[in-house]
Formats: sequence, C-alpha cells, structure tokens
Amino acid sequence: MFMIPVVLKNLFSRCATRPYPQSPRQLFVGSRGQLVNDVEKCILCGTCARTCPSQCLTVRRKEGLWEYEPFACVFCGVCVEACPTGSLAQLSQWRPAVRERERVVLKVEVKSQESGVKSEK
Amino acid sequence: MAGTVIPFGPQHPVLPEPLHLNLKIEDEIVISATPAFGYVHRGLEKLADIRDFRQMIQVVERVCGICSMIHALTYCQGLEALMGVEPPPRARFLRVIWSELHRLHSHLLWLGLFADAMGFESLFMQLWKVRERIMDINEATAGNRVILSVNVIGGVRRDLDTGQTGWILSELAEVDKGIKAMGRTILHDYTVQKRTRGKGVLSGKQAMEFGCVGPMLRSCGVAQDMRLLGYAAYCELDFAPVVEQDGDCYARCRVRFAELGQSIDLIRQAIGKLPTGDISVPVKGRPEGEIVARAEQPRGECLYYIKANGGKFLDRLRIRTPTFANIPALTVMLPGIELADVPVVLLSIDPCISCTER
Amino acid sequence: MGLIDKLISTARRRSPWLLHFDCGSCNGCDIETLACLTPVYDVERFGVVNVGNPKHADILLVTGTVNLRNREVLTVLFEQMPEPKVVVAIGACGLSGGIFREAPNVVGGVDKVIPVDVYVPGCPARPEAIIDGVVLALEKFREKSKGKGEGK
Amino acid sequence: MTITADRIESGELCRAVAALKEQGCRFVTITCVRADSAGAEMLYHFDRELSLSHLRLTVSGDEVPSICGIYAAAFLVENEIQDHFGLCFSGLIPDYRRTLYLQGEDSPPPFRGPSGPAGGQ
Repeated sequence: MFMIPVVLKNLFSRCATRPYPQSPRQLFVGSRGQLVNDVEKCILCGTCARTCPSQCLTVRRKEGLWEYEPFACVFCGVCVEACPTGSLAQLSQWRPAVRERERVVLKVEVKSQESGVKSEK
Repeated sequence: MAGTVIPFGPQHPVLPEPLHLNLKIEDEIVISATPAFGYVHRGLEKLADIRDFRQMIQVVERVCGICSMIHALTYCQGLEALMGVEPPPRARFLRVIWSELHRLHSHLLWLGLFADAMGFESLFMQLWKVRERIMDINEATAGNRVILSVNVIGGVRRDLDTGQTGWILSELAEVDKGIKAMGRTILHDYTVQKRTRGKGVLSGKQAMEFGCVGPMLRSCGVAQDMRLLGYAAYCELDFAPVVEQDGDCYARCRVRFAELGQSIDLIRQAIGKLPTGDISVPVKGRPEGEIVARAEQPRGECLYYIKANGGKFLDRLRIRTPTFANIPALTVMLPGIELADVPVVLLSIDPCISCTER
Repeated sequence: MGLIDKLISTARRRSPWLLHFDCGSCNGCDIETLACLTPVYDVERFGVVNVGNPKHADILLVTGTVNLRNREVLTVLFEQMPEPKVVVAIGACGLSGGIFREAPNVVGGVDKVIPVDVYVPGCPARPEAIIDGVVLALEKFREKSKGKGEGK
Repeated sequence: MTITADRIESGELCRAVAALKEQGCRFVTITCVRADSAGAEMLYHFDRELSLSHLRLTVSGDEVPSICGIYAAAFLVENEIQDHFGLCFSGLIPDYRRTLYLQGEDSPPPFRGPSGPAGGQ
C-alpha cells in the first residue's frame, strides 16, 4: 500500500536507467581501470612485480620482458603507486570483455623503443 | 510423514551465495536445520605464508566484497598497533567516512534482498536504485565501486578535496530522501509485517549464548557495537547503538533501517569535523608479536588475530567474521517455523557466506 | 526443422535467460551482477531474464573461484542447461583464480572445469563490463545456434 | 606485544570456560596456532562489555576437549579447526569429520605443517 506513492512518483519522473551501450557514461576521474605500461619509461626494476598482491606481473630483466596477466590482476593500483619512474598507469576505462585468454607481454629495451603486444591462447 | 529432509541450496533463487541447509520438516514445520558449507571456501588465511604483510591488505579485502573496506581497516589497525604507528587524524576521519559508506551500501543491499525474499520485488528495485548513488560516491572517491582498496598501514591512499566532500553531502541528502520515502513501506507495510513479525525469534539470553554479533544482538536488546571501542575516529563522533527489543525478523529489519540514518549522520559529522593534514605516515620495519583487532562491520563484530615474528610473512592470520558468529543461532531460529518462511529468516541474519568460509 | 523449432530458436536468441551461479567469489562480482538487473543498469530491457532454474537458462554467468566442492555443483548446473549454451566467467577469480589462485582449496578459473566462451576481467567486474560480456555471449550464442541448425 | 591470557591445562578447560559463562561472557571464537611440528596452541576469546579475555591452551597431541557442551556455538569453529589443522575435538556435536570445508580424509589439512614460506605448499 505504502509503495503506491513511490511507484507513482517513479512513473512521472525521469528514467533512472543509464542507457549503457547506446551512450556510455563518462567514468569518474581516478577510476581504477586498465593497467598500462609505458615501455619508454620502464626500467625493468621489478618493483611492480614485488609489490603486486596478486603476483600477476613478471619482470624478466635478461630477456627484457615485462609480462602482465590481466586475468589475474585485481586492479588495486598498488603497482602504479610503487612504480619509481611513473611508467605504469591506470586508465579510466575498464578492461573489455574478451572471448579468448590473453596475456600481455611487452618487450622493453631500456634504450631503444621496440614493443609488441601479443595475445596468446 | 515424520521427518522429511529437504535440501535447501546450494544454488537457490533467494540465495545469492551457495549455502546448503538440510531442513528436516514435519508437515510444513521445520524441526531441525543443519547447515553445510564448503562451497565458497578458499583457505585464504593460508595465503599469509606466501604473500607479505603488505600484500595481505588486498587479500583480506577480498574476504568479502560487501564489507571489504572494514576488513582491510581491521587488519591495518591491528598491524598499526603491533608496529606502534599512529595514523594521522585526517586518515582516521576518512576511514570513518568510507566505513559508513560501506555500511550504508551493505544495509541497502540487505534490505533489498530481504524484500526480494518476501517477494516484494518493487521494493528491492527501489532500494537498489538508491544504493547506486552510494556506489557512485565510492567510485568517485576511491576509484572502485565495490572493493575500495583505500587502506594502507599508517593511513589511507586517497584524499577527498572540498569539492568532493560537498558533492558527497548533496548525494547523501538524495539518498536520505530516497530512504525516507521507503521507510513507511519497510516498517509499516501490511505485507512486510505479516512476513516478518514473530518469525525467527531469538531472546537476548539466547543471542548471547550463541555468540551473535552486530544487528542480531542489537535487535534483541543487547546494546553492543564495536564502534563504541572508539577505533578510527569513532571516539570523536556522537552516536549511540540502535537497539530493539523483540528479537524477531522485524526487529532486525528495524535495526538495520535505523542504522542507515545513523550512518548518514556519522558521515555528515565526520565531514564536518574533517581535520587537515597528512593522510598517511611512512611505516618502516616489520611487525612482531601477536594482537587481536576488532571492528564493527555492517553484519557485526569482526575479529582479526595476527601473529608476526618480525619477518616479511605473518605467522598466523585468523579472521573471525560476523556471519561465522551468527550462523549457529540459525539452528535455534529455524526450528518451529514454516518452510515458506525459511528464506526470510535465513536472510534476516544477513548471511555472508564468503565471509564465513573465507 | 519445423516452424516451431525455428520460432523457439529465434525467441531464445532474442530473449536469452541467464543463470547466475556464485562459485565462491567474494560477493563483489555477485552484487555487480545483481546490480545489472536493477533499474540503473536494467539488462531486462534487452530481454534478459534472470532465472533460478538451469533447465530454463541459455547463458550461465559464473563468478568466483572454483574449489573442490563447488566444482561438482558447477558441472551439474552446466550439464542441466539445454543446448546451445554459453558460459561467461566474471571477475579475476572466475578467469584464473585471481588473487586466491595459490590458496590451498582453490582449483583455479572456471575454464578448468567447464568450457568458457566469454571472459569478463575486473575485480570486481563493473556492471558495464558485465553487460558487454553478456552482449558478446549473445553473439556466441547466435553462432552456436546457427551451427546447431546446420548440423541437423 | 603479546596477548595477556590465562594459561590452562586441557583438563581444566571446560571448568574455566563454564566459569566465564557464569560471569555472562559472550563466546567470541577460538584461534588455533600451530606452534611446532608437533604441538598447537589454542586461544579462546571471550567478550564481556567490550573487553576481551583470553584463555591459552597448549595441545601436545591431537585430542582437544570440546566446549560445545557449554557454548553450543563453538561447534562451527571447532569443526573448522578440525578441517584446517587435523586436530580432533572430543565430544563435538555435530561433528562434520573434516568435511565442513574440505573433503574429509582425502584432503590434507592445509595448516598442518609449520608456517612460513618454507612450510607452505
């Protein structure tokens, strides 16, 4: 019974639904989204790999590889804060849903700039 | 038909989480209930052996997604006490703000699910609509909707500026309006009263014997609230525990509803008194010794036992969550009620199975 | 085959029914999945209905890590769903075991037990990401139901 | 920093717990800590008017007396300790026989070994 005024009010007020796929909403500044590494700034120090609570980062200095498992990442942002050169950043955009397993492997050469992203099954 | 056993769960429409109950019923009346667990068990206390004590903050946050902030808060407070660190005043007030935001969203979530268990779907939808504003505040202030990850040992990771605090206050005013509009429905509606009054009654003495915590205990006349311990900045804020006397599902509903208003009030107080200064202090060294830390979660008292040996890894981390303490009381609340009321009584303890099993 | 089969297949594509199973998650992804059903995100505008019975469901949403006990429940639910069916794993835990993947009672991601078609990363995954995942799952569902029709 | 707790023997446990119940204490929980490879240490926590009191019990064998008869709510935590530590509580009702979380005899108790990274699997 007491619900009727609320229901009537809803009927005549603006639509509460966010029309998501049609017009996506701008995310808030500082939202913790995708993790990206700027290979030009990365010095392969391995601080991110040591601090990551989920241990989803691997730094292989010898091969010059920075590896990231997005499927195990918990998007806490601890690595971003720990990064001494500011090469890691979190975009204000969530990581999209995918149909295949992925793994990010970045080739980092401290001097020259060569990079490649590959998806592995 | 003496003693038919009906399995309830683990996958059940009213339960968002897998809990299994073996209900022994006679006619339509439950005569005994045995809970069975293990569907959500991960064994994360053992992770303390391979994750260092700072990484464990993110792990304990994921004990439960609904009260994650307070899990991390309890853990950090325990370690701060062990390491002799005093978080700065601003951090303590910010912790209160985020804790109370978590309490608000958890109670709104529960009221919604509870309404859904009664079959009152429009109320569920309406409450969750109001709740989205809290989620927005969480995201705008901490960067994530559910798991905030704001705590570190020695303070917090994010700060609020004056624009944000003003926006939080205006959003809270809207939330307050939304809750007040629903208040009459939740507390006085004929349907709700019929489904909840006199169901799953627990006396104060029984509740103490079964070690109930939080709203369960407060709904049967025991004024116990861990926030009275004065952790974070609760010692500087003005509040009194919400207490009801009846001990039935309706009383629990009333307690949680009243706590919504209390949380809004506490956030307003905390924002009003928010001191300036640093938000964290640098922490050096490693913890040593053993300690018990407690805090009040939306569902009640949460207890962390931490034993450290001065190394990188903790010796032992033990988490006693509120639902773990509340579940034994189900074995006395369920017998004697009708089978159709089982979902309502079960939800009235606000079960959080991922907390219970960790 | 007949007209009725075609009708049913079209109806299932246009209005997929979801089954949500919490496989041992921390509740974070569960409440975000539930939030998708509530007014602010409202997936029902796409004809998606949340059902409790696996025999009515077309898409299975799984959140959380798989452990030794719920592995059986998950397999049973998956087997009870009618063909064609699509599985969506939600959240870091559902994808790989997430932060818990080294815990003693954790088997790992959902795809160690049942085949997963769509992965939704995030901890917890945002409602928008879950909607994206459901949309991807629908595409997959279309492909699968076409493949099934040709197979006959 | 250590917790101040009364040390008791397993023979006196039930009497000490019953005395605390007489005083109107609320049973909070039991914490089990594996001391060495052989023994374990049990901490019983009780709350009264927001202040905690503790009992400390050192267990040398595998058998611990259950306090279920005094505080019925202890059944859950005692079953959990059976699962995790492989101890055995005498007089425990209902006894899940290590199947509360795990698969009974098939799965080894995870906390059995000494703690620390070397002992963890």
